[in-house]
Amino acid sequence: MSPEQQRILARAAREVLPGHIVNLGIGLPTGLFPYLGSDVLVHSENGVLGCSPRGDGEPPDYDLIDSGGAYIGTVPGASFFDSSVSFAMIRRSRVDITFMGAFEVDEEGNLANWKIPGKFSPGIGGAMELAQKVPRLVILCSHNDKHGNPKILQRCRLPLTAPRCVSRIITDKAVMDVTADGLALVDIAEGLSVDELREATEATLIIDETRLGRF
Amino acid sequence: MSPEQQRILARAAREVLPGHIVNLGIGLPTGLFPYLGSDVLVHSENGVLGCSPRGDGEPPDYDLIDSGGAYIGTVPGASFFDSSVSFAMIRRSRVDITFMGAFEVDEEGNLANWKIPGKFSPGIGGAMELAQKVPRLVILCSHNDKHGNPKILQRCRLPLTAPRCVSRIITDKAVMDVTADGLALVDIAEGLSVDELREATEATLIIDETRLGRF
Amino acid sequence: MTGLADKYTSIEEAIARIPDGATIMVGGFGSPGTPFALLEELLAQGQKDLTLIKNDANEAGIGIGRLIEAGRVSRLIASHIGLNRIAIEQMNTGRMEVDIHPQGLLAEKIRCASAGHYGFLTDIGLETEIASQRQEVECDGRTWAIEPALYADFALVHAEHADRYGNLVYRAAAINFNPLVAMAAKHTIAQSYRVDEPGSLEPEAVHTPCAFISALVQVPVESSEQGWKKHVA
Amino acid sequence: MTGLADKYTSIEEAIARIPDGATIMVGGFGSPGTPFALLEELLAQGQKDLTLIKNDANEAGIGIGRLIEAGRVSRLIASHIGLNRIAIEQMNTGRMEVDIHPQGLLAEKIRCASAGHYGFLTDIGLETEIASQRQEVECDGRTWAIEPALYADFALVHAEHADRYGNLVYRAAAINFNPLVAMAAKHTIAQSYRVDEPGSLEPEAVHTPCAFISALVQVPVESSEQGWKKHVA
Repeated sequence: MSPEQQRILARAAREVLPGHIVNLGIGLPTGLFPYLGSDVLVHSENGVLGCSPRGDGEPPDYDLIDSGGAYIGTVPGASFFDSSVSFAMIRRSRVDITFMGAFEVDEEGNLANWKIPGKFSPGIGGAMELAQKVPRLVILCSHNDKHGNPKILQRCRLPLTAPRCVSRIITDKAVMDVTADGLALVDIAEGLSVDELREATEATLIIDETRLGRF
Repeated sequence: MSPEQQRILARAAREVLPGHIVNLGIGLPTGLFPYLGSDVLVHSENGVLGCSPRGDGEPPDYDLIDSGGAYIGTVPGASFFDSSVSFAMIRRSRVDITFMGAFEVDEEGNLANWKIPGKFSPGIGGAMELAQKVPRLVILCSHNDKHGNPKILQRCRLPLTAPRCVSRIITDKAVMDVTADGLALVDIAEGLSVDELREATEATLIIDETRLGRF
Repeated sequence: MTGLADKYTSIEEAIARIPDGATIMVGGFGSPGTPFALLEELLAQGQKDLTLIKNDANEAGIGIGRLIEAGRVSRLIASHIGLNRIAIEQMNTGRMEVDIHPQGLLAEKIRCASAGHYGFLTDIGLETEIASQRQEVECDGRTWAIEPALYADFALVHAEHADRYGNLVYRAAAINFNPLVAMAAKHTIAQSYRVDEPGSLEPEAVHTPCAFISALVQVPVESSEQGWKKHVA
Repeated sequence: MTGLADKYTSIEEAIARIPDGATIMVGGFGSPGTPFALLEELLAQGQKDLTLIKNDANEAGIGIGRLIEAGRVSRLIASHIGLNRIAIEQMNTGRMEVDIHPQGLLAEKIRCASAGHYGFLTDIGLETEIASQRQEVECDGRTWAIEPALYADFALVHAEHADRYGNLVYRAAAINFNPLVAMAAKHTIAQSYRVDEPGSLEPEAVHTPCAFISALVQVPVESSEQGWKKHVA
């Protein structure tokens, strides 16, 4: 894992409060596991509440994976249930917070992370319902794609996962909140200037330099 | 229990085949319990598959009643489940046969057994869905009400439980099948003449005296 | 947000969250599964103008029957109230409004709320008296009745065994509507005869995962005795 | 109608009931809960032109992946097929028709069939690309998408433990879609590692009551090894 990713995860872990039920999307969000405290339960769409990472050297339980397909373990107080109950939990907002990756996020909090027409369309999975119904959706992604293009846009161009669903975006460069007025900068990465950040971002950022945190 | 009721029950028991899943309505149908073989499972709407009568002198299990409120027992292979699963069983016709009482039944197989406007309307319970969805609905009732009025009618006058739902009617006087042409007499009670039966019945009966059984 | 085990609380505190005018789902089919202790506390605390959603009205003198007799229930949504003559009397005199649904549709309307949908499309009850009360829609050339989901502010449920996070296991025919109402209401208050540490329940045997539970109280087995003894069967 | 325990049969006999052109729901989320032995028998017997309904396409070389590679699947209804490159290839070349639904809606569409309804009304996916494919209806001043139930001729499920009547208990994350498809299909064929006499399962712990099972076969634990070993994670 790169230092940038570790920075994102360390910052993201502060979003999770005691008693929270947390869903970790495939990819970077799954890396949050070791950062979480013990008084949270991790939900997985395939029907597990109370996921834990598999212990070092433990043999896999072949009946026990998370929604990304990784063999996992469980904590005391875990439960297993069918997929309809799992999504009842999601649709009735019993999952308090979810972390997801993104292809694109925009100033309105619209999210695109499931399809690139003509190039990538493996399916939707649980993303659409998690994005639409979990009260707090935090996006964890690189600020720019591998070609350096901004991922934080004025308006998403790819098919949406859900409209107006994102609460907060945490990238290697910044922490931003979706507000009624647009994207408000909360924290900026150590060593980065506000101008450099603006340069790397398509979306207009609302910036109050007197209240800016570093991470 | 009166000899007429015993006659109805003994005849009704012949409707149940090995492997059947059976639902017994409140009242007379519950009396079928001792007549059933061991290779059937009795379903109760409140969430039991595999009901048995409570053993003589056994203390009641306070968590275990049938849908009529009687304390019951269970057979090996029984299962307990929630009310939505119980009615999924009914609506998808996994319950093979159900027995119910009736206020009125008619030539089309319409059934009225839940409401007498202004006099009796305690609710619907599971009757509507059982009547509409169980493949074989057998009505067990007295042929006439306590004033001697016929209950087997040309057309039901009371609010329907379900239209065109009855397969067979077993009374103290006759066994009748609902057919495309109307009510066909199958069996007639010992000692009763066809004319006496016609007299006691409002519905027109299709009668082939050469093929009539006695019970 | 408080800790996972902090929902384990006193019965007074749990029931005090319910205001006048609340809509409350209640588990149980007849006596089994009825949360008698929670209902007694609700009676004692005095909340009024309640809308109750339960399969039945229990019987006169027990369970929600006692709330009805005390004049605290302005509306009851149920499937069958035939075992409670006082509920029938209040319905007939207009003292209490009563909405009756077929039992399986009542279960589905509650379950539909747990899934977060608006409603479902059914053919149950077409060509009967209940059809006239429902919006209909045409799909694939047939007519279907729209049954809206039933949502509620609170649910009261009875479990046999729980852990301190609020994972619940029910027993025998006391399951009935309990897992459904537990998932459908905004705040679910559970009573359990036994409450143990997390890890004491088989994860596959949990009927209601703790995510759906807002408050959990332990009650003595004797708290159900009143219901058992008066039950007519 | 045969006896209650007569559904316990051989895998050859159970799968031989499936004709060409059948619509088959398959339990499992990834490898856990996938009925590998039943799928191998289906591959061996040669039924073709199948419509499969499963959360995913397993992975290349295992489970329904093998039926897809053998050209036996003309249509797949799923939520995500990203772990099976051959399924994606067949989708892209048009060899296999693929319908994608959000995972929770897929689960609900299947559950809705188990309840015997036409469909349900949801707000999931409004204002997204999937909205254009759905009939909508106005209720209480808001727009809702109609999601029709998904029915099927057959379901194939994997259980950990069963009794001879076909009562099923699943294990851990192998529960997933199994109880849903088991109740939704017209004929459900179950495989189980362990099959015991009726009475050997706790009645409250049964996930799928035997009323929903048409055929039951016992399979060795080793029959899943192929899936386990090839699973990428």
